[in-house]
Amino acid sequence: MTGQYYPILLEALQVIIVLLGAPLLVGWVRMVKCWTQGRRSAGLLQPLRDISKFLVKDTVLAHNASWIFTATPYVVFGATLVAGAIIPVVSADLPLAATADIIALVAIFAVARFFTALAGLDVGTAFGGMGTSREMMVSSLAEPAVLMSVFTVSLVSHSTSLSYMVHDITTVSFVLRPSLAFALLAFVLIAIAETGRIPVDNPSTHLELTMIHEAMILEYSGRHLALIEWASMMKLFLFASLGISLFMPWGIAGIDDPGMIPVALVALTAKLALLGVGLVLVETGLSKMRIFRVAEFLGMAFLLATLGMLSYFILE
Amino acid sequence: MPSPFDLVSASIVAFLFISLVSAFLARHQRFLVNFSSLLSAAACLLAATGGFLAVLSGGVEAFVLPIGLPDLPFYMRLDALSGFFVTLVGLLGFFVSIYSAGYLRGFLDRRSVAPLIVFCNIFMAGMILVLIADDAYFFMVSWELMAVSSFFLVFFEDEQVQNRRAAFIYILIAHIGAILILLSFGIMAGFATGFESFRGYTFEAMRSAEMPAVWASIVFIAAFLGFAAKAGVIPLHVWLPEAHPAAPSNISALMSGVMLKTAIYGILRVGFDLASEPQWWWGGMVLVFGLFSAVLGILYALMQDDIKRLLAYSSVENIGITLIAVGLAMIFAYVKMNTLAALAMAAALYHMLNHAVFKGLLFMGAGAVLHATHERSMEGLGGLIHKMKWTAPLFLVGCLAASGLPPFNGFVSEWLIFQSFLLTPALPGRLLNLLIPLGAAALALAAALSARGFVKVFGITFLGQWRGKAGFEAVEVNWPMRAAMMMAAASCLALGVFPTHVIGWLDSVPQSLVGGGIGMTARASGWLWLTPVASERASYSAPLVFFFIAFVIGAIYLAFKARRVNVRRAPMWDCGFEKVTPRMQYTATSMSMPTRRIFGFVFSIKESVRAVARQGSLFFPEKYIYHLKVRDRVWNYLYKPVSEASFYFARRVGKLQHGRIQIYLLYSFVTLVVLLVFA
Amino acid sequence: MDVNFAAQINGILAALILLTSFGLLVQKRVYGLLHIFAWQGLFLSISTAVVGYSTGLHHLYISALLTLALKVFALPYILYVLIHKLHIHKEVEDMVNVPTTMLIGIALVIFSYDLMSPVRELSSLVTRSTLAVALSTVMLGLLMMITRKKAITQIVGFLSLENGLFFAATSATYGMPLVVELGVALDILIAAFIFGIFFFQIRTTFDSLDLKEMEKLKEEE
Amino acid sequence: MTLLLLLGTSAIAAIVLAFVGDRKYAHEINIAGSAATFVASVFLAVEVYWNGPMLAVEDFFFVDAFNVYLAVLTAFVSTTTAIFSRRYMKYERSHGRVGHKSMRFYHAMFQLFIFAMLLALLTNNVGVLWISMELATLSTVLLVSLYRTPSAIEAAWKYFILCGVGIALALFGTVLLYFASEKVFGEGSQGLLWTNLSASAGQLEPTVLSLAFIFLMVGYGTKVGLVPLHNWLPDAHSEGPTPISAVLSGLLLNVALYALVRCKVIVDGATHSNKSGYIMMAFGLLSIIVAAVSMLRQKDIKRMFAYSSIEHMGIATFAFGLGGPVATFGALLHMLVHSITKSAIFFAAGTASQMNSTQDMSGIRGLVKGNPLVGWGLMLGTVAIAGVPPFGVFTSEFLILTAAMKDAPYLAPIFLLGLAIAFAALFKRVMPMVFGEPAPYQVSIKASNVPVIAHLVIMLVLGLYMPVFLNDWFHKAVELLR
Repeated sequence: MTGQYYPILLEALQVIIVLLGAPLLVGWVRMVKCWTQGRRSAGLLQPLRDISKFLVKDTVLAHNASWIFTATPYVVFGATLVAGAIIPVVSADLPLAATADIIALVAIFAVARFFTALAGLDVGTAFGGMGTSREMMVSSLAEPAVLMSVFTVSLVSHSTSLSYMVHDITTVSFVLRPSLAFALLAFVLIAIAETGRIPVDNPSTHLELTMIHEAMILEYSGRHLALIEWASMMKLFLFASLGISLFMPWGIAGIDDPGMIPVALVALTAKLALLGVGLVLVETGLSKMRIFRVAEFLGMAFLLATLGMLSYFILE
Repeated sequence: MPSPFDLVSASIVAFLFISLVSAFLARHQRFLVNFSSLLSAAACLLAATGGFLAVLSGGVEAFVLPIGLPDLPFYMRLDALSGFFVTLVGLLGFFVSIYSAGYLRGFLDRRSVAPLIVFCNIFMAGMILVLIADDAYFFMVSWELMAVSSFFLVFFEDEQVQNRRAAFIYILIAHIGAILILLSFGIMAGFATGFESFRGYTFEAMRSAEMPAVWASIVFIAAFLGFAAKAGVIPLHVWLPEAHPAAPSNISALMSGVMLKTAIYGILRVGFDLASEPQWWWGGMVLVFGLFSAVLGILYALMQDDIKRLLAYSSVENIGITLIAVGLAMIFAYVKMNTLAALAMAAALYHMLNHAVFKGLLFMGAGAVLHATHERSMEGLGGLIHKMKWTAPLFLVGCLAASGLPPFNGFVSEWLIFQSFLLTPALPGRLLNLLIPLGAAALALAAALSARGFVKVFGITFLGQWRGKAGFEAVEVNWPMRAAMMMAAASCLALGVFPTHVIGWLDSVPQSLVGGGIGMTARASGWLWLTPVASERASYSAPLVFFFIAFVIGAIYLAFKARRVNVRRAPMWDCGFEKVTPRMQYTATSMSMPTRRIFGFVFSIKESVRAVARQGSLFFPEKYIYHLKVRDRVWNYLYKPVSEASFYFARRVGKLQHGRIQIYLLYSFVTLVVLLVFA
Repeated sequence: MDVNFAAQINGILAALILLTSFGLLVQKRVYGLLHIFAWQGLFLSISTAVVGYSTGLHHLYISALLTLALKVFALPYILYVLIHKLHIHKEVEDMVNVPTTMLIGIALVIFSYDLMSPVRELSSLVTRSTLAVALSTVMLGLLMMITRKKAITQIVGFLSLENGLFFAATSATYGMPLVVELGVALDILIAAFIFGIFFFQIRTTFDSLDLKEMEKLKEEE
Repeated sequence: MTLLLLLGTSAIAAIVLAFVGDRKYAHEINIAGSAATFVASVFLAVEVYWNGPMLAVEDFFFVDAFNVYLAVLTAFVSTTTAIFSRRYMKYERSHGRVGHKSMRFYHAMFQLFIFAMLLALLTNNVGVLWISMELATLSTVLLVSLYRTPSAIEAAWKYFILCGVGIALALFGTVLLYFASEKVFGEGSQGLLWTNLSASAGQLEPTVLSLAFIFLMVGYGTKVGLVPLHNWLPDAHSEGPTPISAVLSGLLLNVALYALVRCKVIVDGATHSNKSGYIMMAFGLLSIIVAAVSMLRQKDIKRMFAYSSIEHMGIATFAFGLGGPVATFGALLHMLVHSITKSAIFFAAGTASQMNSTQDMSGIRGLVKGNPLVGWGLMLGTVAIAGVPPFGVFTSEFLILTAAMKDAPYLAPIFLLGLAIAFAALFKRVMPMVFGEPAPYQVSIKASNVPVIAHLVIMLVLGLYMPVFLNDWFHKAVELLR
């Protein structure tokens, strides 16, 4: 009798996890970072508090901000949330997973970025333009790379539909493959770039020479800013969980066994926590690159991903 | 109930009639504009319906027009393939005709629009004739008819020298292409039976012609290069970025939207239908050309600051993408994987359809901007979104579609192409196996870069603040133009949201060419879900994605409505630096600067900064002058040497004409002696 | 007079014609040219007459007379008058060196002899051997036109070339049909008038008959 | 009967005009004469079309499908040229470029020229063919130098000398021909009748004939304007008055080619080989390439189109050399369409250079604005001559090309290269002349546009629809020539 509601419940659960998990993950990362740097942290919930604060604040728009500027936050948030409703986080048979396969997923993120970039240009400050230009440079190199690395996985799993990929990798065909190794490495590099972390971008800076993402959203305030911030947190969360479900999906609930879901939740939390720690280590270990080193960085990622695909065709 | 062929031929007659009448109505310009646009819109509808029905039924209709040479009448044939392209021509032609009704008004008091209308209708007729021609002679006639009429259209505004230059380059390359096509037809006709009695020229005879593999390959290469010259495949693309900006915008829309496709039609016709003995490397060659065109095309596009040039280069890219799919289809067809071949071909066709629509939309939008501001360079534009309340969103739709973003149509076809890459099994032949991943990589790169390019176009042109002449007020364009753009935008969305129907419709084309189809499997799990092969391989539901994004946005919007905070306007944040002027915005050039840095090796870049010193002061110059020139490397590597060589040869030959009569007599004398000795 | 004798006479005349055309090739003086040319015409007409006599083809007499009238009297006279009118009788042109011209000429004679030998075998006519001479006369005329620098000498060369043709016609084929003969003669007459007009035009526009003046029309560098 | 009428008309017209050629109504007489000739030729054509080939005046004339259509063409083009020359020469006259005597001379010689060509076409006697060819040359020599400018005289002189020498060599060839035929037919004019020669070509002596062909080739080839014998052609075309340029390249070259082809038929019949064909192909290709390349650097408008005539004659020669039904059909068609198109172009070019009072192409600009008919006439004529459909030249080139592709695939690329270069040259030069802003010194003059329009319409029709009788003629001619 819960049978026909099961998919809906699952989807709802997923969306809630994404919505709430994202700020928590960011909070966790910041917390660990404070610890490693010997500072007192603002606590796990600080990002949530920020968001709720922004939501009630007044909104200020520049004089010549057009409807693009006001629409962008909604579009970005909507796209990211839909992406969140597609990536299997706790269970492989996510009903909406079939609506968009991995290529569509990348494209949905691209939509969000497209509008962010336009918003950056809309007001007509030098900062916005700079941010847009840099962001588009990064993305135009990162996007193909991410596509290539996920292609490798989908070649291995003979599918581009996420849930089948996850299912396939957990159950059927996982052997240690060189192609997957390349793909994973590439994916990590790109995930860092895409989510705007050090060494590519620094989410917590407003120095015009270094910032990329922040430069685009510089003019935002109030609830618009809230939506954008939240969306970017979700993006981090989603890339993390995407990596998890593509490269280390064990413990995720397989096709129709609801029983596994609690386990899956625990596993997910553990993995994310670990990833967070790893991320912090990277970010404290490295320093941000000069902007044109980023190109080389991403070029390398692209190369790795292509190598992965090549090696699938040649070696396997 | 008229048959599809009747409709199509009726449309052709209509076009020729319009052009004929317009030639005599040159006195009544204003009437002429409305009349011709209306009629040609109707004719386009006829053609589109005919083509649509032809594809739907998948049948073949043949007809012989008893003119031309008595022994070589005009053979015509309308099958699924021709039908598809006729639909393309009709559809975009319809939009453009309505657009023209508004656009041509801009010329009214400046110059006579009669030639434009006359040649435009001949152009349309020529394109459709090319598609339904069924013998080499008639094909060449219509092909050149198309080329020449468009040549006259390109330099409709003939005062500017650069327009004439563009037209010259265009017609020259087009003619060389035509000669190559003729070469391949000639070889096929030569091998066909009944050459002596003029019967060998029919495509029917060519299909059944038996020829050795070497000749077959020569046929295909010649045809491919010939058509590639028309399609603007790199390195034969140089005419394209010259001709499109030169031509009036409605014409550039047609040229880029459908004329390039007729070349692809030719490649398909020869590669899948006429040429016997296909070789494994044909597909590979097409694929490689496609890859280069896709990546280089978009890279060149990124460097442009003239909207129409940029769009033209992006057409090069999209033709490349189409060729990638075509190449895949040929490869699959060679190894007899009919379903995959059908998938790739469907992707190719779909992409052509999409490109026709969105590129048409974009060129119409560019035309609107030109119409409103008389400024082609983005550096002189900006902030138009506040002035052109309708054009801006419509143009944005075009940009989204062109960048391959869901839920718009560009994405679907790219998705299909990616699918056919990912479904590729291990192929016989190491080279092909290497090609597949590289192809996928290049395609992904091109897709991402095109997004970058269109952010630039829209952002610089419509967003920010006005960069042009102070005090200039752009005004929104008139209704017909808006209406045309709206329809185009709507079809961009429709094509993006209901892919299953489209694929079901065009399925008869791959059926007839590669003997396989994906119409059934694509709709296996309902029209909502596009599943090219099987739902567990890949699935995409455009309607749902569209719906969910819309739903989330709506939900948040309502949630915010429920508890509203007050929104106030303020001057933009100037970092405390008081005098922020529009000149401080990012420009098109500065936007694309990172790409110049990263991919600089692709272009030949001349960059210089010059300081104009202020008298009296050593340190603070009056101003800095930045000069940038980015050119195709192809010019220096391919075209300059050829032309220089021919002129050198011409000088040498000119020496023969020495002027001394004794020398001339000597020529005759020597000729005589030589002949007497050797013959 | 029996056929062989006629053939011998003809042979001698052929030799003389060849000699005269060599003479034309090397003659510098304008009047000299005219005289030699006239001599050539004379030999030509005699040989025509001889052939006609020996073979009893009487229309050859007519063409012999035509030749006599045109080539021996009319044309040299016209030229003489022209030269007198245009005051170019003193014009003596410098030649591109004579020995080379002579050598080339001899080479041409050998060449045309070699060329005509197969044809010779085919023919049954007594005069067949003179075909080679005719061809060499043509060739030499052409050579003269190539090497000379004055309009007048070119014309003379052209006319001696025509002589060669006539000689070929008579010697090789006992003359063309009368229609053709007359037509050809007429053409030559017209040609003569035309170059007459030309000399005046050229003289009046370039005030010299030197061909160096007429090298303007060419592909400019 | 019609035949004599045909020849007589032009002859009489010539004589009449020799006396009244400078009167005001001389132009009209000229037109009337040509028109009458045209009508007569049409009647003749109809006769031949129904009754087949015919011999007349004890075999002196021979009319078959091959030469009758050329005769009609000649008469037609001469008529339109006469119409064109009416206003053209009036303008020249009023601007004092030609005097009284010259006008008389001009008209007389024009008709004489037509007569000579018709005679050359219709006669059955190879010797008379030669004579009339010579006559055609002589009658035009002084027309080329009509303007008495130094360059005109120089051009005429070169024309005279080169063609004289060439034609002389042709005579030598004819003598050899007679030499060979005499053994078969004995003494007398029987031996020079083309009908006899072609009928019993098998018995003629191969060695002599192949020798003869070389002389005929060089001789008539000079008049066809084949490279490297072509040097008189650009000069003569560029310096003579435009109507003469039109008929020279529209008609004279055709007639010379006709003579050559007639001789080729005999020779091939004797030698049983296509050696002559190969020679013609070689000449054709050389002409195409050299002419096309030369066009790239021309400055004088008429000179450029003269080179284009060389190119097209090369194409036709190449096609005749190629042989085979398709190629020969194409060649015949090409002779027709080339002469019609090229004369139209010369008309337009002449008017254009009158408007701008220069033949230098850099000085001619914006014709469309100055005089749309002339501008579009020149543009469309160029489009047509460049071998672009739907004009007739494309049809013939298409057939020739495909035939070349079949029979000589290794020569076809050279051929195509030539076409491409010629195309580039033509468009590069003509576009600036036709479009853009007109030059300040450009005057609009009363030009007769009827001929141009008529020719272009004919070309258009021929490109889209070829009448059946023409097709039959060509097929008959093809039969004759194989």
